[in-house]
Amino acid sequence: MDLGPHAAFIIAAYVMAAVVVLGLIAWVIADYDAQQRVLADLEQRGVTRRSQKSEAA
Amino acid sequence: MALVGPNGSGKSSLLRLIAGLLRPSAGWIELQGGDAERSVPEQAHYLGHLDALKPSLTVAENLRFWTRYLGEQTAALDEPLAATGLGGLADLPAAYLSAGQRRRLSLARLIAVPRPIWLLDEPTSALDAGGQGRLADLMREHLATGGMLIAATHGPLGIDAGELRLGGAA
Amino acid sequence: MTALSALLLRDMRLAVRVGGGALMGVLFFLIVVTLVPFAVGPDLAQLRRIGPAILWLGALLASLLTLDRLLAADHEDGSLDLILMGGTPLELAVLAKAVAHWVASCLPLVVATPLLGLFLNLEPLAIGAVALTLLAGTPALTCIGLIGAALSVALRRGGLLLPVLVLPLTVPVLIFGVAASNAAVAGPMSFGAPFLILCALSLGSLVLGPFAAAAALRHGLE
Amino acid sequence: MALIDLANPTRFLALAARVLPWLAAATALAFAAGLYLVWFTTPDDYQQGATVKIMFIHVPNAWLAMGVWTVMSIASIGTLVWRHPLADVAAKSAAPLGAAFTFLALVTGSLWGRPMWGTYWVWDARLTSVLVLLLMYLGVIALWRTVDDPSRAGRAAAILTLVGAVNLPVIKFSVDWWNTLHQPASVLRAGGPAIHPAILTPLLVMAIAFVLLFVTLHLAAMRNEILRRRVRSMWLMQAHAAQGA
Repeated sequence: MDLGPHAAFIIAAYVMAAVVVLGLIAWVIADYDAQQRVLADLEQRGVTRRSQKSEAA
Repeated sequence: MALVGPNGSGKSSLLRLIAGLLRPSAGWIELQGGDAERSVPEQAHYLGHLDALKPSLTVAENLRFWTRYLGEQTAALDEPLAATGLGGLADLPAAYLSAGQRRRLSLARLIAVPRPIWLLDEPTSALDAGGQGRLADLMREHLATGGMLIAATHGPLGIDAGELRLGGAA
Repeated sequence: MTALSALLLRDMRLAVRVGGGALMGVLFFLIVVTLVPFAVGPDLAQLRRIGPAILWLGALLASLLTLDRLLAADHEDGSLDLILMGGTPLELAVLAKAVAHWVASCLPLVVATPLLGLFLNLEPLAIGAVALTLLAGTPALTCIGLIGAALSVALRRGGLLLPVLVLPLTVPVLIFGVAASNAAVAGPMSFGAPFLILCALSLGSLVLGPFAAAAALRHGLE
Repeated sequence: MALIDLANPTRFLALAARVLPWLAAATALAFAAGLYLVWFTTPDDYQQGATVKIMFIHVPNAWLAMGVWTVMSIASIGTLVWRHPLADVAAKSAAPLGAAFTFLALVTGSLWGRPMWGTYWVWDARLTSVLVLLLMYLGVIALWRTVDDPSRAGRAAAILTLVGAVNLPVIKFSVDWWNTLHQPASVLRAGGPAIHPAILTPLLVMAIAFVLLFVTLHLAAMRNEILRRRVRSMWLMQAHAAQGA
């Protein structure tokens, strides 16, 4: 599977693709964890949302 | 000292003059018994109509900035926040505060950084009954520690204070 | 010292938060540089010749973009009054704000220069030269802009006054910035001469800017 | 599952939690198949040799760059016309993904062009309009980042997105015209006269893989945005609750 003279560019393209895709996945997961942490902290402090209140009432 | 008088009689201007935010065309401002090295504005707190708070910063960040900028590097924040009823809101971005809460956060700044002179421009505006009671207590405490207080106000201050009537044309 | 570092830290944190102006400058720089080939045409040789000039003009305008908010924002919410009453001298406080603005707005421009250099088909040497001259020249732009910001705050005249006041003052910085960049590539003279003058301009403005801005603020008090 | 049922964020979160693992698995599978086909079965192009392999990344991303703006435009109509509560969440969470795919299309396009043109960037008509699209993506993201209140920002971004959508063909036409004005049609043939099946199938598989990736990431990003709005409403509740103090 000889990549010919421009092998560097092909590999660079696929590496760049991997970097961007993995970056996106990592960003989504990190953002999810961050929001969960803040939510848990707020709920632990007893702040309830209106809709939760209506469900509870 | 309560500054009273109709609108536009120069109450705010006098307060800003003492705070060094206005240039007197003649005369000078002097503080007897204050710290000689520090200028009058450096020994005064000014609470204007604007609350000097950044909406994108949290309550704690706002207060910590002002305490560090105005000189108290290691002041603990929870005591002033508790005194102004903002104890539970430390991590809340200031954008979500109501007008009354913003005003109380400014008050917390006055407590966190002890300075002898308090210059209050209509401090009771935007404060509800509870807030005004709390303000009266804070003012009494400040006076008890030998501090000086000049407040421009329309209604009663809730504490006994001398009265300086400005622009008393009537 | 911590009072100034507190101010520096707060300003940088504000620039990054939602509503802060940090990346606006870079985005404007990117768009301005992308527009030029549409006007000038995609001829790579021509773009290469005027590349440094385009990058410098883009950076100059981008750095001015967010400058008028530098003092106006604090003036509008009352922070400026309290900064005036702080223990630290006004000159240093204003300098701290200028440094925060430089880090939040001008450093990203320098970082973005290599990417934009590709669009203008500049060879690596020219890209390096432009980035270096921008690094040396943007402090001057910020400090001169600081004077304009202080004047426009003191005179209550909003943002439009700032560019008109400041742009003539930035002409030397522009001249030596572009001259140094071109000298590095094809110029008759050496890269050193204009570059050193550029650094001198920056150092000078680091002193002149804060003093003039502080004076403008003090005299601007109504 | 009518669209209206999805309007309720809590139900959407439940659906997302259920569907996301499956979608992620499907995406991984599609990528594995695509990459296998690309690296082990496709012949080299008679002109470009092995560099045609870059096309399998470049073309799907270029399609996706346009596709995501279309998704954002539909979501914008949902915000402005049908007042669908999750529409601006969808639009806001799609923008960064669209920008990333557009950036990837640009980078791979430049890398693909490098062997032929000798420079990383030639103001080729297709690449230039993708660049303008990237600037529009960054503009919408910048708009989202300056306004804190989601509903106000949502409506503003929706209008900008729709205006952008209307302008895209105009930009495409004017850039093409601008390009032919100065240069003979560039050599970069994305489509090629007739794609040989050996190249077409991997291309389609890779395209499906990238679309699946987008759907997965979009769902996850929407979930994050809903959680972010819950945090915001809880902050409001917290401030309101403390009002009495």
